[in-house]
Amino acid sequence: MIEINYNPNEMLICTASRLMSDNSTAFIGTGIPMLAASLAQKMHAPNLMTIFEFGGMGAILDDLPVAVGGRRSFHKALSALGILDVIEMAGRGFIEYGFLGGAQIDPYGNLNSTVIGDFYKPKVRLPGSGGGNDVGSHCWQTIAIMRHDKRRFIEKLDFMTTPGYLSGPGAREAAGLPPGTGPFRVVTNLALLGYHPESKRMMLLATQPGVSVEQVLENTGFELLLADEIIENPQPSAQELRILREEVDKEKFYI
Amino acid sequence: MIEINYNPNEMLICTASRLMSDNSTAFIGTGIPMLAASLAQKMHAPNLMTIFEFGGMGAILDDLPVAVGGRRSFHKALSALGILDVIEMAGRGFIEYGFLGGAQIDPYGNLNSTVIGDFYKPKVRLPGSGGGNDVGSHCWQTIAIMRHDKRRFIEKLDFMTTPGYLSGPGAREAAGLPPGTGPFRVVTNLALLGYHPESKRMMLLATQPGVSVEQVLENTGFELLLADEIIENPQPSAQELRILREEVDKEKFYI
Amino acid sequence: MNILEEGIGELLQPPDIDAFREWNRKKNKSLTDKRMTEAEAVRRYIHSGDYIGTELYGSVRCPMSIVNEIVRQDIKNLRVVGQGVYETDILLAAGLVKEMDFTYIGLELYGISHVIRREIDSGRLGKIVEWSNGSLVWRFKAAAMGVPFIPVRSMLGTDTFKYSSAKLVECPYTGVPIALVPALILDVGIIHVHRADQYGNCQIDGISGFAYELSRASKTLIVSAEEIIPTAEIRRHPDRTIIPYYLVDAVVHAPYGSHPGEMCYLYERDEPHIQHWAEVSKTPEATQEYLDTYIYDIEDHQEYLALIGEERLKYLQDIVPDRG
Amino acid sequence: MNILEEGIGELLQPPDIDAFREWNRKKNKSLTDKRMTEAEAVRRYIHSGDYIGTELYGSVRCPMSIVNEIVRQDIKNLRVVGQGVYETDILLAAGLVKEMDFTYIGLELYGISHVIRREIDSGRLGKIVEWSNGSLVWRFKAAAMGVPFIPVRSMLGTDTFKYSSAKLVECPYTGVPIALVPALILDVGIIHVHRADQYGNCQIDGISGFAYELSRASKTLIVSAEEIIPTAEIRRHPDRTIIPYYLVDAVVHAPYGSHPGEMCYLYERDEPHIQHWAEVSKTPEATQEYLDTYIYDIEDHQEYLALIGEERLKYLQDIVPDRG
Repeated sequence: MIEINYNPNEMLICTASRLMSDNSTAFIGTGIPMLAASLAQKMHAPNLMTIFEFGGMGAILDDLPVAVGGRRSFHKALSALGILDVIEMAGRGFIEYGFLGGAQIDPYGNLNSTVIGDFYKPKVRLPGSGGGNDVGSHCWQTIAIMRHDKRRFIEKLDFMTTPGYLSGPGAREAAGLPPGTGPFRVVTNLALLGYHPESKRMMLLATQPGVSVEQVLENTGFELLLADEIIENPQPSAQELRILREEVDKEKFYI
Repeated sequence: MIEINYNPNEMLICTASRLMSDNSTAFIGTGIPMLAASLAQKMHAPNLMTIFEFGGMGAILDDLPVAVGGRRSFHKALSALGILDVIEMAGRGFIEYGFLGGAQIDPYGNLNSTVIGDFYKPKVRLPGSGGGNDVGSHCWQTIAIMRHDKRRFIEKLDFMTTPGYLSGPGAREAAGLPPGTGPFRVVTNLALLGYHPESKRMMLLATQPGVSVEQVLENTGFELLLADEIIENPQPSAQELRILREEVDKEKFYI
Repeated sequence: MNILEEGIGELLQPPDIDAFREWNRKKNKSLTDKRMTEAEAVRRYIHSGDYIGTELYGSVRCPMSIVNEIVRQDIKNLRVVGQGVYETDILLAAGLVKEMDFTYIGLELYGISHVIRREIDSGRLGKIVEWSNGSLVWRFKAAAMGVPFIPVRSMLGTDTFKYSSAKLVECPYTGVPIALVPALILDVGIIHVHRADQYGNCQIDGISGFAYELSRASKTLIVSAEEIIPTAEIRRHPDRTIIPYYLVDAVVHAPYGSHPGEMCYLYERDEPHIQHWAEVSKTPEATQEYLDTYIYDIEDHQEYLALIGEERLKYLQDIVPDRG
Repeated sequence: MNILEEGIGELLQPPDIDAFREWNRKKNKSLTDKRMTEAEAVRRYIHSGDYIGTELYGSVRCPMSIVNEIVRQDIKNLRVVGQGVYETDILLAAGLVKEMDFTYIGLELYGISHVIRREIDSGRLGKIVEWSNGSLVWRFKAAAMGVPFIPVRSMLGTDTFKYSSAKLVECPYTGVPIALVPALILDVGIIHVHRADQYGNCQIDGISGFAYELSRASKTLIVSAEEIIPTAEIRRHPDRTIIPYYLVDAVVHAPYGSHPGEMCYLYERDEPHIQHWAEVSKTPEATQEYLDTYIYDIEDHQEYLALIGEERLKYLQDIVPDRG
């Protein structure tokens, strides 16, 4: 076996990228999702339909977008209208995957990107919802991309910006959110996580290469369910790494 | 005095045209309003901002529009988007005049363009509201253009398609219609009519040349108020007639 | 929500946004060649009893080649959202329309529709629910947004409201009465455009009428286009794509597809033809003869164009004026 | 209307549609030359305490020449609708913002805003009301429609709802809970476009972000444009006029008006400049120095461009790739 050198960030991007299937529609937020989408288009999903918040739809990600409204987000796109068109597209159920980030996540996949500490006297004022809440409300399956530690994976959020499963089974529907929607995966530097089909609580599905289940549990601030079989994610392939480094982020914005 | 030959239709068009002031915004329906708007642009109101229902705004009426969505309705226009943009423009209070037609009108300026007879078993099925109700609801001042006879000017409509003053003073506001809006003038082959500022009932302001007040009253199926001073409208000028015949309706669609 | 008043019109198509979402989720998102003939598009996608809408404004950009094919295939019991002119008249004349959400059916400068009265009298057109044009486009917009209703200040205080299925409520922010209209989801939308690629990415020149909203309110969308263009051309001007491919199920190449209506910048209205219809539609016999000549006895749109004649079509192009 | 739940956020700008209508009625509808300098536009139209919004998406098509002039004229106590990046950061850094309807303030890939925390701590930024991007554009849309509210399925069940001024009601058609958000009417909207004529008819290339809705939700609208074009050119392509003249109060010619942001098809982002701001905005001292250098010590946008330098600006043009 050939030893391959890569950093945890690269592993994270590859894991997210592998979740993006060809011919599916995916709402792409700033940062890692952009890298993952570009990698996916160049690897296994040439017709991944990327949707960027301010109007770009079906872009070819020759150059890595650095802003969700930049021209790279609608480069050679199929359609480039406004934010309302994108939000409405999600509202009508046309967007399968929504890739999201956040500063905190709870066992039900709810996300905080608004404040750390008290709302009126915050320790840290975060960027806010932006399109996050809309994506979490309307896309069929949301995928959160997070750094994995105890301050971020917590039992109770300081502020619930974006809905996951709210307080548990049935809560989304009771709140009026579209039936059948909700969190699908969480991708971190340590693991790939999903949700228990009944309890809707977060569940460990796979660890990143070289990471133990114990490490994941230690870095999670709430009780994590374990899948019956927990696999180890495959390492980034040499091809993934080459494309990621030489083609996706050739300007070295992220990596 | 030179004798000028013209038909009642031409008189009607000239009367409507004179109501269109330069630099005002006017919603133009099919038929007479198109002729009047074209004449106004060529006479006294070169910057009359014509608004056509399906998106055309600020067109130069070189050729007479024959359909509210035809290319003549946005020929050399300033803007040509969709119907929603136009309806919203009216909704936000940007359209001063709305020119409307109808098969029946009542003393409060309410209009019927839906059915003659019973709704479910109509004697005549008319074209329906189209944009009429929207114009009557949202434009500041509506101007109805009608043929004047007892079957059309009636006490009680078979169907109220488009709101005038509804049942009288305060009724529009009570119904939720925007304050300050309502019928302004009625232009007919016999007369120019307005509304009493308090009672909101229709009032005779002027007769067409050669028409007596009695003739107007005889052809009106309800009690008509009379203005303190009832003038006679000036005849079409030679210039108006020439432009109308040679430039406005050069294809002889209407005249 | 406290309802002050309700229209008595039947809700012909319930605003079931969640079912609409499920439907849209299953729609094909891949770039698939969707080109097909009128005959195939209509056979596959329009069925007896469907709730349909043709997008147009006056006799402009009418999807006539598709409408004629519906008549040819004799698809009955249609429920139709009726902001229509010549094309809806044709469907009515063929006796295919059972129910209507209605705002305007007429022949513009040629006045009222003659066939609608016959269809009401015959009992074939059994239900008419009233709306205004603004209310209809807002109903489409609500569906496009993915919400079950939208507030409007049209129809208030009138019989148009009474015979609609709108509801009157008190605005929770301002306290004034306001109408709510239900989202309108079409089984099939039909739109004629200037250009489309094989996947259904569409461009329209000039005013866009109801196109944006109706395309997004349709479960199935049939597009006919004057011209099929390469996708590379779409990608060079993505800000011109008013209808993106994922909304579209069938792409039909239809030059002069709006005839006898106009297509701005390409060809003008065929005024004598429309006048002819206004005249013959006055009697059932002449109507039938018209339908025979221009639809039933004709194989397809190509044969229709041959019947109209190259010279006439060329003339309609030639009289298009310069943009200014 | 039966309200199930209400957000506790204050309604910073009430949805008074009737007052908005009265205002719009009085707006000038004639074709008037509205060209003026940044200084004049800001002096005439933006006042202490005004509720303003800058239209942009990320560091793209930002109306920076106008924002810089607001800072130069030191117009305080602004109430701001905040979907913003660099430009809102600048207003906050200059201590001009008192209240915000908030959805996103950050520096995109450079992370959180450093100045907002200082403004909250200082007490100058006294009120923040939460929303999502979707809710904000729908709030603009409601104002554009001329209705006091609009239903949305965003924010439901979250603290974003709780700290907003949305209301939860039961849908009268489907019975499910749905959020209503109030129309958002701006005192002043500020938009940067590719091209405008002297009257304010505007064209935008590429995605249009919030432009359609925000322009129609503004009582006063300041437009800056890369290029001023003849009205005849507008009239040749009226379907490109996303913002018609009647909405616009001031037209400012501003080449490179979005710098350091990008303007698609014209010039790219000035990445080092944005990085520089992300760095210096970490401390009050360096922030002040930045504001001095690029705004306070500068006369106008021409001088700003001279400071950035012709070579740099040329480079940002040169790296724009082909459309494909």
